[in-house]
Amino acid sequence: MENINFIYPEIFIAISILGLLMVGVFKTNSFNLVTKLTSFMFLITIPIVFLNSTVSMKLFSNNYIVDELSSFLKILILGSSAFALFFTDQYIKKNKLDKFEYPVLITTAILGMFVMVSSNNLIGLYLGIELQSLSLYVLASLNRDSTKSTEAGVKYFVLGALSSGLLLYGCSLVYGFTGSTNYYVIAENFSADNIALLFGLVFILIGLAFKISAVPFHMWTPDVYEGAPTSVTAFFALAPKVAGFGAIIRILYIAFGNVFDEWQSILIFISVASMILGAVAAIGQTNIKRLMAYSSISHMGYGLAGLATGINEGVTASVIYIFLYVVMNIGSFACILIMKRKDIYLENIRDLSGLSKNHPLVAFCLTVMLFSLAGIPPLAGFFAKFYIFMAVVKADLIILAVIGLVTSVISAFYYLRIIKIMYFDPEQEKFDPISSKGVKISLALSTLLILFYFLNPSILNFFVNLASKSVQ
Amino acid sequence: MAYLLVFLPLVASFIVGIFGRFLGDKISQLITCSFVLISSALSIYIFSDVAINSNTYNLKIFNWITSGGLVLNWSINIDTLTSVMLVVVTSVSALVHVYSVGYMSHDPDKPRFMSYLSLFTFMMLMLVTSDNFLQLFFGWEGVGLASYLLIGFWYKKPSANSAAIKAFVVNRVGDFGLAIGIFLIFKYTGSINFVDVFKAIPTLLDKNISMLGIEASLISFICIFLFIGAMGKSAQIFLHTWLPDAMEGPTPVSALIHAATMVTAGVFLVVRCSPIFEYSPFVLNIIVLVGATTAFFAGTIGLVQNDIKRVIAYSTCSQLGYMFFAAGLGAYHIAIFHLFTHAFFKALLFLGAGSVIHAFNDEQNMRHMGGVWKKIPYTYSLMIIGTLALTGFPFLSGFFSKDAIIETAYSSTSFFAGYAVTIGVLTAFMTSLYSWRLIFMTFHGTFNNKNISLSKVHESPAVMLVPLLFLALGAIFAGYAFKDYFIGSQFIQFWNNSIFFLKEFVLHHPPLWFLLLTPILVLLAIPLSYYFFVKDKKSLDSFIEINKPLYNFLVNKWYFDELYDFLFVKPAKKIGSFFWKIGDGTIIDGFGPDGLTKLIKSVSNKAVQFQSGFLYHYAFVILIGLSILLTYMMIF
Amino acid sequence: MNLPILTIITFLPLIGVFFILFNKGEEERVGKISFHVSLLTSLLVFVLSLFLWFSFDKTISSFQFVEEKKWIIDFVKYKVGVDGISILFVVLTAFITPICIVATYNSVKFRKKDFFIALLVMETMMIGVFCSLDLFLFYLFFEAGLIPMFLIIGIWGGIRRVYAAFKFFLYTLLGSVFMLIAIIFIYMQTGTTDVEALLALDIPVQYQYLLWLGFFASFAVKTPMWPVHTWLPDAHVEAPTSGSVILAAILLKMAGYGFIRFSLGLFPVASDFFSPLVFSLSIIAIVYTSLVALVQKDMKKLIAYSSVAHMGFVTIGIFAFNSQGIEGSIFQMISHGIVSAALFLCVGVVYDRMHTRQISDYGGVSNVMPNYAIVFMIFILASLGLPGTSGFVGEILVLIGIFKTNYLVAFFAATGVVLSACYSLSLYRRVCFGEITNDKVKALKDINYSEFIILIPLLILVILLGVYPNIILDTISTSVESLVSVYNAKIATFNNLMIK
Amino acid sequence: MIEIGLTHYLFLASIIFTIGVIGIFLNRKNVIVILMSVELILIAVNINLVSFSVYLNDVVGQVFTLFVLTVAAAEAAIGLAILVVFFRNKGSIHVDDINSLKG
Amino acid sequence: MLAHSIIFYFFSFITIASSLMVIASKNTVHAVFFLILDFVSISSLFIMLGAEFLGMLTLIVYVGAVAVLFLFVVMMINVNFSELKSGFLEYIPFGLLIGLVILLELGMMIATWKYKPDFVVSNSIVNKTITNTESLGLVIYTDYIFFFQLSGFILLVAMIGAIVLTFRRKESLRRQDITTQVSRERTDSVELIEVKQSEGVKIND
Repeated sequence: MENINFIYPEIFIAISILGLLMVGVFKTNSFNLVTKLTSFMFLITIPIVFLNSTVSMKLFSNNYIVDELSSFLKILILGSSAFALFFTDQYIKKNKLDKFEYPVLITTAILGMFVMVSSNNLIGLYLGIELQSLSLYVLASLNRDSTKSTEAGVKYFVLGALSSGLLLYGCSLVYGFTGSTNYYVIAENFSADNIALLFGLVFILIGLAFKISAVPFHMWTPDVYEGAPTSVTAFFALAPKVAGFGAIIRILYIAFGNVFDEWQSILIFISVASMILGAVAAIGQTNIKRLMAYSSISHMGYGLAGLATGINEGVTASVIYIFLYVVMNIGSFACILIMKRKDIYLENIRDLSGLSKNHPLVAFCLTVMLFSLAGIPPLAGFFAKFYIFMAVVKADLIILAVIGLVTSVISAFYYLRIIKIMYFDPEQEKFDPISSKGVKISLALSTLLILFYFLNPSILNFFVNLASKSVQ
Repeated sequence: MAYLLVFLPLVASFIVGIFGRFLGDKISQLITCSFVLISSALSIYIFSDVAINSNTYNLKIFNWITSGGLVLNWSINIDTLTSVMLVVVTSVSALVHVYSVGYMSHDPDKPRFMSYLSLFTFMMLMLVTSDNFLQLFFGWEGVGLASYLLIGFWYKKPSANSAAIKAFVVNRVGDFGLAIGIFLIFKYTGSINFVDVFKAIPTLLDKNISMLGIEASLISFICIFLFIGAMGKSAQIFLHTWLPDAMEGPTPVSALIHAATMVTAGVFLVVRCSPIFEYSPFVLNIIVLVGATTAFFAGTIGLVQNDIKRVIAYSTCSQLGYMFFAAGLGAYHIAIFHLFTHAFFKALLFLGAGSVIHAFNDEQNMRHMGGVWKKIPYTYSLMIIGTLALTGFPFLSGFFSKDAIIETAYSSTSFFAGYAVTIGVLTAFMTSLYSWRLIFMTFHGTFNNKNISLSKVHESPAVMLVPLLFLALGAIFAGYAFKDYFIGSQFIQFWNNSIFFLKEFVLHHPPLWFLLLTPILVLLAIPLSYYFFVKDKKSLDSFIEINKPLYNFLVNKWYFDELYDFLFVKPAKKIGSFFWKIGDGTIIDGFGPDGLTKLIKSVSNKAVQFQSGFLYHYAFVILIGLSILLTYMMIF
Repeated sequence: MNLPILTIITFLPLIGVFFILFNKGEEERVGKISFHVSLLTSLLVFVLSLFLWFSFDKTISSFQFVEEKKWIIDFVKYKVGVDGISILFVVLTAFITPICIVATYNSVKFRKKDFFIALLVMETMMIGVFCSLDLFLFYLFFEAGLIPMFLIIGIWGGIRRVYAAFKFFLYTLLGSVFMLIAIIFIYMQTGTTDVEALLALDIPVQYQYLLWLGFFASFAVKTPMWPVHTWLPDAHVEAPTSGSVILAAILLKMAGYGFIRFSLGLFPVASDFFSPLVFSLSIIAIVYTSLVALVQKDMKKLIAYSSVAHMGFVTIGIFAFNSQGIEGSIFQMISHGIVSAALFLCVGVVYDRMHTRQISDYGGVSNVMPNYAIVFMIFILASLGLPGTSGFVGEILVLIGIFKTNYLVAFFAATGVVLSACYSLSLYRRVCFGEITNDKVKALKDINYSEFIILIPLLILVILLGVYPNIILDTISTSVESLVSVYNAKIATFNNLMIK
Repeated sequence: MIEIGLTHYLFLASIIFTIGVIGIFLNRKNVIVILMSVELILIAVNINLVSFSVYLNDVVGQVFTLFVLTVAAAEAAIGLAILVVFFRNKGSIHVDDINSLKG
Repeated sequence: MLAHSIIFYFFSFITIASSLMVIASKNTVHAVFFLILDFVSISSLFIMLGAEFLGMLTLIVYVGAVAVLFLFVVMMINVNFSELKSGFLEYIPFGLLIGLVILLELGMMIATWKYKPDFVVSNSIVNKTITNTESLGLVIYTDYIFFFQLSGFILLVAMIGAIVLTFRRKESLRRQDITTQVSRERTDSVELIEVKQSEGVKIND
């Protein structure tokens, strides 16, 4: 029990959840207060996590691990969630979502994500995923008077339940044929000639791929992104992906580390499919949230491509990719939250028409984001892709690199289309003035980071390298 | 001095071209005329200096291109050949400048015209004074440019514009050959300076190369390509089509460029490169063949043309043919001599024609002239002199040079010599025939013009007639005066190594009957044409009626224009359109960017349809994915 | 050299951007201030680049003014430097940009501030491409230039600007990604992306072929070579005048520069192996696009197609592998940079007045715009390679060079010379000559002061370079000679190996 | 066949799992049935886990099952809550009606 | 042994049959009942296996909570059964194919599997001397305490979720407001009025 301090962040969050609930229940109209407290709590948790960021500690008989990787991802999760709360305040109020459960559910989801990235045990993984997912199901249908929102909830829930069923089946197989749910023991007892274990691996991978919406387990993504309230969508696009990646890295590289050859081809398949579908299907979209969904699908493809290399550089590249992906999405969603006319939030890409004249600064920021998402140098998104392809080429997967780069060209097409609409098309009525400080600050910060990342593009590598070494 | 000589016209052109509109017509004309006159005076001085003192020299202006082994300079190279050309160029040019003052008096763009003329003069000087092939090429294309500008001087006339472009493009085809020749020379000799090249050529005699599937000696290839260049510039058959059309330009231009100077550049090139050509008897034969054929062919067309300038143009073509076959027979000096004399009388003819046109208020069709010899006596008499000189009337300048050529042909042992003699004599007869036809149709017979009454036809002003006078003097005396220098017994000393003879040039004097044959034919032609074109036109008409196909063939200039239009112009445009619409539009874009975009969009639509919104479809996809992966794991 | 002059030259325009960015207020005033600031910046860059040129040591072939800093740890350095080959492109870029800025002042009517920003960013990227001595840095600048150009075409372009901008962007991007893979692969094989180190190194022959193709994909699109040239006419036609100028004058040159520096320098064996491919594509480009140019109805499209043909000469010259060819190519690129820029400016002059680019709408322009006609004529002549203009020197050197290697290629290429006369002159004739048929033409005013100002330097350069090309040839010769000798040595060793 | 071993239980589990999978394909009218199919899959999982646990002589499998039970209950609660909310909006839980989001 | 087999096959048959009925029955209510039957037979199997705690738990949680919840919702949401039938078989071939593939593969997997005894020994070997429940407790509250707590949070989320989604404050309903009740003071509700004689009190209501 002397190691309890290493799970202080989790304990702190758990206690906060209860505390926040209390506040929420006993104080009427407590949304503002709870939100503030939650943000504050996130801010406090970050340094707590940071304190443990340089240690590697195994807890609960090796079932829970706190190391550089988990700390890095946890900070990323916290940071992105803080932004997701921070810049959506106006939106939430306008759409009557200002229930105190909102921040509480986000916090419980975060607790689940923490467990996902730290767990070294299939049980922990499953529980983490479920804690996260259950919160997200509720969040997706939070706007309970809206058909779209509840439909998104239904779809997300049904498919999510199915995918956890598959994940569980995989867990049961792996458990049965290795005799343990602990990753280390699994790794020791895993033999590649046992087909049952490989099946278990497939089932588990499917469950995780569903969570990060990789093709062909992505079908929920566009619908849920569109249907859920924008504030929730923004959150969906950020933290869960980080957690999903954390879980995948840990299970693949620790539990299944010595059957790399077996899962590499699966991962390549999923990655290629995601890149292609994400790039192709986004082209005809008119709803910007839907488009972001497809965009995130293709980005997950790139992230997985890094993992498919099976080398340290690949993991590093993937983690950096996820980091920059999160930053870019913060910026993009901040822009989406600006799309408001006469107090009604808009989601159609057409509504951006002529933005560059009415709101040149916003248009500039969004342009930076989009070019970065498309991977055009010298913006950060380019470096993210670049590191991925470095690793991919190093692992002799040149075909994968070629496919990835070609799809990045295809996906550039729809990013460019948005830029075209903003810059080349005739102007429309102005958007409402941006009253939310959160949006402004998030947008400014993310734009600056993306824009000037090239000044020191290796700034993250050191930390992330350290982190990715911890799973080797 | 040579600097002054060469660059004065450029300076004049430059000043007038840029500031002409501010200086006004008078000053512009003054500047250009005086500058070119000065340089013509200088050229005469240099000619005498070179001819008498054998004072050849090479002035390096500055280094032009240095690239790897390629080093060449802007330079002024003076030797006998150059000095002869200088005299021809500057003097004719000066006279044309002066003449233009009068001829262009009604034109609003006088400074521009004068500027172009001076520019041309400069380019021509660069051409003749070059000590390397590339500067020669510079001048070569430069005169082409000036010719283009001057032909298209009346840019409002569509015909003038197309003629100008045609001239430039056809010349470029020739230049293409010249350029290839230069490349060959550089590739194998490592230099394109005349001196070095000529030194290196004898070492390359045995070298055979294969190009375009043909294997032949290197020298032949070089020569043939150089000759193609010469053909383009000198309007030899196949590349002649631009010259008659070039008559769309103002008449002084025709006189200067398309009679006296530029078109002779081809001859100059062959003569200048005599150290190369001499080693390729094969190409020399071809030159004879082409030259003779051109002489004949242009003569036949000249017989039936009705445009006064075109007649003279075909005559020029024909005379250039003479020069070429002279050169091809190895009689370079005679070719140059003919060039020299031809410059005077042909310029005279052109300017005279210009004077006639002027008199008729810009009428060029001979059918609408006639019966005015009394109204414009000076022009008439000067034209007569020109015609006599051209036809080789005894003891006028044309007589000496042309007969020398025919004699050379007679005495030559060349393969095509017999052909050349026959053609030479026949063409001399034709020349006389059409020249007199021109005179008779223009000045005699009945007055046929409907636009202007006979009384309004007027003599040209003095400023036009004086240059004519000078040229007439040249036409009469140049042959006799310079015969000894150019082709006389001392010609080797005179040319002073600027022309290379592999074997000693000997001229066997032909028998007397042959010497008399040509003058007799020429004289015979005068009454003949008088009969046909003045006296009894009906018999001519019936003659034409009988030989209608032949007549049409000749009137339509052997259908060369139509042939080229069919072979090159139309296909080029069709292929261009095809490449553009089908090649770029349908194939490249259709299968490339546009096609890909379409494909991706349709795939995108499919993918989006897949996202049907139905929950169970989504579940299917997951389960199908599962079964695929499981099967994959099972099998592999 | 303590002063990081190359970095200053490269990034100075961005400082200009910074100043422009913080201008607010009335559109008119902001446009004016932006104009002055950007003009000042670009002129400063030009002066600095001239200074660079003068202090450049022509007698040594190695890179000069080299700066090196750590950038991406353990991997990529920020390394810039110039040699005889690249310095002139830097100067050219610095020279063309102020001209574009001045030209913009008249032709761009709205959002001037943004336009100047885009132009200056563009300048940084372009100079960066020519300066960078690291493959990765090169790629970065090479690609980044797409963004401002995309916006320039898309915002200020013509009717089909969206199509053109997309085509330009995606085409180029698709080409370049292969180069990126090749760069990564090179790094994996050799452990460095430093150009200087790579040039000294021998990349294993078995890799060279694919790597060469990777680079080729990018450069071929950018050059553009047949059959991936179709973006160029569209981009040119739709781009605003100064966009076309930048595109023609500099962007296309990046590829030629890339061929010389990377294809030849890094993969000599592959270059040798693939030269027939380049030759055939270039010949097709020359003949094909010349014929296409012949039937064009749009002025800019005609010039665009002629650019493709001219760039065909450049690629041919480069792959002639001798000093005349390569020097000719460089010269041709610089000359084409000036001439095509000038031609587009000339088209822009009448376009600003008439708002049509259809050749048939013009005719008889010389009647009302005599000065314009003269200037236009000179550039047309330079474009068709008349001796005495800069166009000639490049073409003739290329042809001389290639004739040494492969006479047949020279043969076909030379037909381009004839064809270029056809389409150039017919363009000129249809625009400037003839009677005035369109009433609008009658009302045209001759070129004004500012147009004069921008055309005159180009005019002078065209003539100067034609008459005294050694200004350029002097600078490049040492570097080219050493490039050629290194190349030949590498090929020789390879052949020896093959024989053994 | 007589001797009941682990494999029997595993086969039973796989059969139920397959039935669950087929159930998803089979019934397209009612979301609840799909949910019940998912429950079938969970049953299969539980059988697997418990039988493994017993045959491995390792109690963790049963612990896992316990957690699965817990989660299943929670999942059912939330899932049905979401269904109810959806039903309130739409007046139906037919699968065919859940398709306002697509494309 | 035989008894064991017979019981196993019996319950297996019921399990499979009722599973089939779950997915095949027309009436959703029936389906839920078959699901319950399924749970019951499974729990019997568990008990047979010796996992009696889980067997009981399955009954309590699945039957008592989950299935009832299903039933509740099914009843609440009035499903039109007549529509259920249409399109029933549309995807059946496809579903059977996929199901068959999966079943075949799983079967092969199980059939080819050989038990490997050389496992690394995990730390939770069942102690035969203590009961199933006790041994579970020994593991859950030590190594898995963290996850156990987490499952508590999952239930909490379920609760929050269910409330936040379905709970509606209806204004027409009277509710107990504890705060008002507690903070109620005498002065708020009781008023002392001096009643004048023979006038009565007017209660303003």
